Amino acid sequence: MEMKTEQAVAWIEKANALIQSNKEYLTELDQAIGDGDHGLNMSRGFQEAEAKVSGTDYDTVADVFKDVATVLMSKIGGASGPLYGTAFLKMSMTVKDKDPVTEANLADAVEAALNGMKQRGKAEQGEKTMIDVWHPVADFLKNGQNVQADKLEETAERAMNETKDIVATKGRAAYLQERSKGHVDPGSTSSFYLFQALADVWKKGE
Amino acid sequence: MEMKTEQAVAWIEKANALIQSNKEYLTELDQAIGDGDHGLNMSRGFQEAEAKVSGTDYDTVADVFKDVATVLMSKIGGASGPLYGTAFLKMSMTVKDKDPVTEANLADAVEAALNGMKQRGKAEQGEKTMIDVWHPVADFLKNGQNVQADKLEETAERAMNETKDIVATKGRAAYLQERSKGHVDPGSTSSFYLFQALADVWKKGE
Amino acid sequence: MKKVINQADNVVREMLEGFEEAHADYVRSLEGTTVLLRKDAPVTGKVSLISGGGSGHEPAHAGYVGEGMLDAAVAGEMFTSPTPDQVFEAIKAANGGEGVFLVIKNYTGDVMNFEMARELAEAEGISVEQVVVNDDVAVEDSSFTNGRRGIAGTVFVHKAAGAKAAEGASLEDVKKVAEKVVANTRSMGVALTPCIVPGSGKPSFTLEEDEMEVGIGIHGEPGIERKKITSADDIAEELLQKVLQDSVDFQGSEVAVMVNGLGATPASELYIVNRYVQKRLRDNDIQVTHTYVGEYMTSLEMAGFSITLMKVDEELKQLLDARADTPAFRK
Amino acid sequence: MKKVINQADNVVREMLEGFEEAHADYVRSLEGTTVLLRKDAPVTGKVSLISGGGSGHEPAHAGYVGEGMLDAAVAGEMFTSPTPDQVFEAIKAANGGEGVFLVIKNYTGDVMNFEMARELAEAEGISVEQVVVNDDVAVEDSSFTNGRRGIAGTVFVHKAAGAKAAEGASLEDVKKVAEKVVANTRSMGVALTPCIVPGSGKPSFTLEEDEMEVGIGIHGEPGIERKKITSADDIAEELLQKVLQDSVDFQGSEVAVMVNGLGATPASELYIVNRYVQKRLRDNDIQVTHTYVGEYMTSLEMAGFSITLMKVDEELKQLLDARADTPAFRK
Ligand SMILES: Nc1ncnc2c1ncn2[C@@H]1O[C@H](COP(=O)(O)OP(=O)(O)O)[C@@H](O)[C@H]1O
Ligand SMILES: Nc1ncnc2c1ncn2[C@@H]1O[C@H](COP(=O)(O)OP(=O)(O)O)[C@@H](O)[C@H]1O
Ligand SMILES: [Mg+2]
Ligand SMILES: [Mg+2]
Ligand SMILES: [Mg+2]
Ligand SMILES: [Mg+2]
Repeated sequence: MEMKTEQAVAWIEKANALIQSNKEYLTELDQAIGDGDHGLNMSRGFQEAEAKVSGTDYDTVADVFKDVATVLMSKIGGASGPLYGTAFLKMSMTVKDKDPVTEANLADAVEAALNGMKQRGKAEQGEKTMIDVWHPVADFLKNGQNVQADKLEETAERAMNETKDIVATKGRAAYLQERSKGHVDPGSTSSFYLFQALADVWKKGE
Repeated sequence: MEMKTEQAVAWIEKANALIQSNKEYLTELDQAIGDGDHGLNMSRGFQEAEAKVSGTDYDTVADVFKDVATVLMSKIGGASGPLYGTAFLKMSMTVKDKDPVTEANLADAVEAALNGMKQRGKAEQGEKTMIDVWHPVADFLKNGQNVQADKLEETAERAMNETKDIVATKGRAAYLQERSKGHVDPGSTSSFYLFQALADVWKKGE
Repeated sequence: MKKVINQADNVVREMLEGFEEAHADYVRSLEGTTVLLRKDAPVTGKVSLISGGGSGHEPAHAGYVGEGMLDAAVAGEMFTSPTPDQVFEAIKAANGGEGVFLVIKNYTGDVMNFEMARELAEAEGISVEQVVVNDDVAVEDSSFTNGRRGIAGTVFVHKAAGAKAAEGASLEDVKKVAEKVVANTRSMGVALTPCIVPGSGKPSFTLEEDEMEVGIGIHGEPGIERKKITSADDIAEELLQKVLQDSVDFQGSEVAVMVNGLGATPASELYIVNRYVQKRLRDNDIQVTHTYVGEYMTSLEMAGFSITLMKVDEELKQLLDARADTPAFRK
Repeated sequence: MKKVINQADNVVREMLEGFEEAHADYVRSLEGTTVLLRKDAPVTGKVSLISGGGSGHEPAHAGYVGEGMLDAAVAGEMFTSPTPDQVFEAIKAANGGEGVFLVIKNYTGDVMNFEMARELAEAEGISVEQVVVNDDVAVEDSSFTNGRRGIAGTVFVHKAAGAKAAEGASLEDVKKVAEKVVANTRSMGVALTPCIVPGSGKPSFTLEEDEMEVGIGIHGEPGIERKKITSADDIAEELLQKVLQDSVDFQGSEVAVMVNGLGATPASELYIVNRYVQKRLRDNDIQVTHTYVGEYMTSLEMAGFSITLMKVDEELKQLLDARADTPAFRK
């Protein structure tokens, strides 16, 4: 796939659709091991992000990502706001001047996003955070030649599900210690939706 | 019946027993149309009154009543404290120097109590307060020659039950206006126990 | 019953002990009583103010003991007026020689117990005056009944009459101010949940998930009307209308406003109510000079709130502005 | 969900509006933001203090804006850290030229958002320093995790660092005091009921009638351990033990105590807890110099409380005694 501004916008639209329809589920997940606002936060942020990018004419994918970053950063709040904001900011910086954005560019962008998030949140893989989804997805994109959209979605989904067995050491769930086990991480779930949406756009562009 | 100090003390003991075993019921009645403390108030007051009179040697019935008045006044609180306190104070004053206390003396005492309570609480008969029990009982005692204990109890019981249909115009139940209808008045119920106890002592003395 | 208590019978005593320890720079207890006195009581050269009533309304009334407000507070059992002997002890201990003024909320029990105490005090030659607060407009006033309840508006009496006393006013003048407050103050409340008296352990009434009791008192008594819960603005409007349509003509005048939490309602919700109240009064040409939002007169852990308006003149404004330094009210 | 609100989405905005109207003599809002500033901000000649966090903890943090405490408070959505742009606006508006000091509660979200704001401000040449408050001993501290939560002890930081700033101390010295408070403050809480975030409408967890959650935070997160409710004294003892056995050695020292209500617990119960705490500390040769009982850092309508101890030295005692004049804290 090659990503143009249409695809970038479609990604955000699709991601928003998934988040809105899973808003309550995300909140439930966050009630179990967090403070019960993740669905509200993501819904608020992506609603605004979609409204922004759907209503704007863009020259480059980098510009789309930059706007998404700004909106998420100023609308989500909590832990996920700065993280998703950082992710899109780093992606925007990475794909600057790339038009169209190739698969290789996207792989670089996701890796940059991952690194930015790790730096911002000081979490490593295996701590039961959204990093646990971004990490394998970044690896998958980097290693794959001609990656398949389905595989991308599968990778993210598996990673999300694997957070269930982890004892959290970062984020609010860490306060629960052993009691955090047995629940899927909310942020990993919203990250899964993001990559599910990407896979969807990808398929259409294939 | 003639009342000596033994009977006076027995009256309070019996009244206390009835109140303790109906404490929850009195509170329930007060929850329906008041503030839910009548059982607690009466239980606290009569517990102390019984403890006081059971542990004291008395020369006269008037002294028993005086102690009961003082304890009730300083232990019950709320609306019923000053009223029951006043009742026993007036009874004590009325039977001063009467030994033994005759039925006629007791009739005078209850009438004095009623008048004292009416003055203190500014309620008349028919306002859904304990006055609605004291009034017919006072009448009954005054008019009867050789009154029977059973009839005394019946009179008090009927009067208590009749408070159910009244719309309160005094006490907390008055705030409920029409909604106060359909519930027996808590203070009338505790007053019924008092006269039930008196009837009981009376029967034993007959 | 979910309560942080030890034995139900000890709640009032232990609460008073904990209160005294928390606020030892303001109050001291009167040995063997449920009275909390100003630390420096009796204060000479001024009329002494005493209030009290059943417990369960914290911070009322001990929270208002201090400079510019009360000289003593008398606590009864939960929702039960204190007895005459306790009030009498408070009167004797607080009396600084200029007379004692009693602030009584209009409940049969409170009125009777305080008046009996007053009789005892007068028999000992102490000058005592009183005011009976009846700000709650929920029930129509009527000369056949014991009249209206005293609720959150009582705090305005403490503040204004307390400030007047602090100025060195006579017992008569303190009474005049208190009566002016009572004549110009109207309140109305609503409950979203009942409360539980520790000794009884049962809720005072039950409400469905979507119901509220309008016209609630502060003792867990049922209100005037049970309704479906509506929006904050609609509920505030309903209470305000009752207050505004009552016998005080607030139109075009200046008012002090109190949005009082009954216990469990978060401050955030009280502020949302306040937002509406301010807007509504502004739109109706009523000028708010003083606003108080918080828990001033509670009903244990009841969720709900009341709205109080007091029409103010220059004297009342100045008395509200006067210095007060108590655990629960400072100016 | 029984709440006095209009639309869930508007709760924070409407609450802030109602707050500003109630406390217009203390605060003003910063147009287009969720920031409440000291009315006279920016105050020149002193370091400016800013705190904030998710809403739902009222009176924190806007209630502490005023003389001797905060210069600005930034409100996020319910239980959600405010975003960097809001904090950045607060920094710019509050900065009086001597630098800005951020009081951050230790939650990943708060730390990230405030730090990003700090980066934005530093890029514009504003000196910014910060402290991260982590007084909650419920969870063992560990370098592998994000550490402990900041809860009610945060108010001691506002008070002490605020007083230091009011003295005209440098940014560096304000920071030192804040760090001293953090190093010497430990808290632990318990919940009897959950709370409900308006937007979600569902309780954060469920508890049986006889259960409590020990080691609760202030965001409706489940606690550390679910237990049967015991007596007030036993619960207080359990929390106190955790606090006393933590890394601050309180033995033989002087302390400030805070018994903080989480929302629905009546003041009477907090005083009952305070009674035990004072007795227990006295019996253990720990001298209480300052006591604060009330709702300082809440969790919406949660029933429960926390106990905070701060070991104090001469400097901290003097800073606690210094003048403070804010809507929710006066000295
Ligand atoms: N340090 C961290 N690094 C990466 N992700 C994190 C970190 N802390 C938390 N998260 C993610 O954020 C999610 C929670 O987001 P959200 O509920 O919106 O914020 P908050 O925890 O502030 O309420 C968690 O499920 C987790 O995936
Ligand atoms: N004015 C009055 N005159 C006579 N009895 C009254 C009056 N007001 C209330 N009562 C009686 O007092 C009872 C309530 O007593 P109690 O619950 O102990 O006091 P409170 O109403 O102060 O809580 C009522 O049921 C009623 O019988
Ligand atoms: Mg969350
Ligand atoms: Mg009662
Ligand atoms: Mg009562
Ligand atoms: Mg959150």
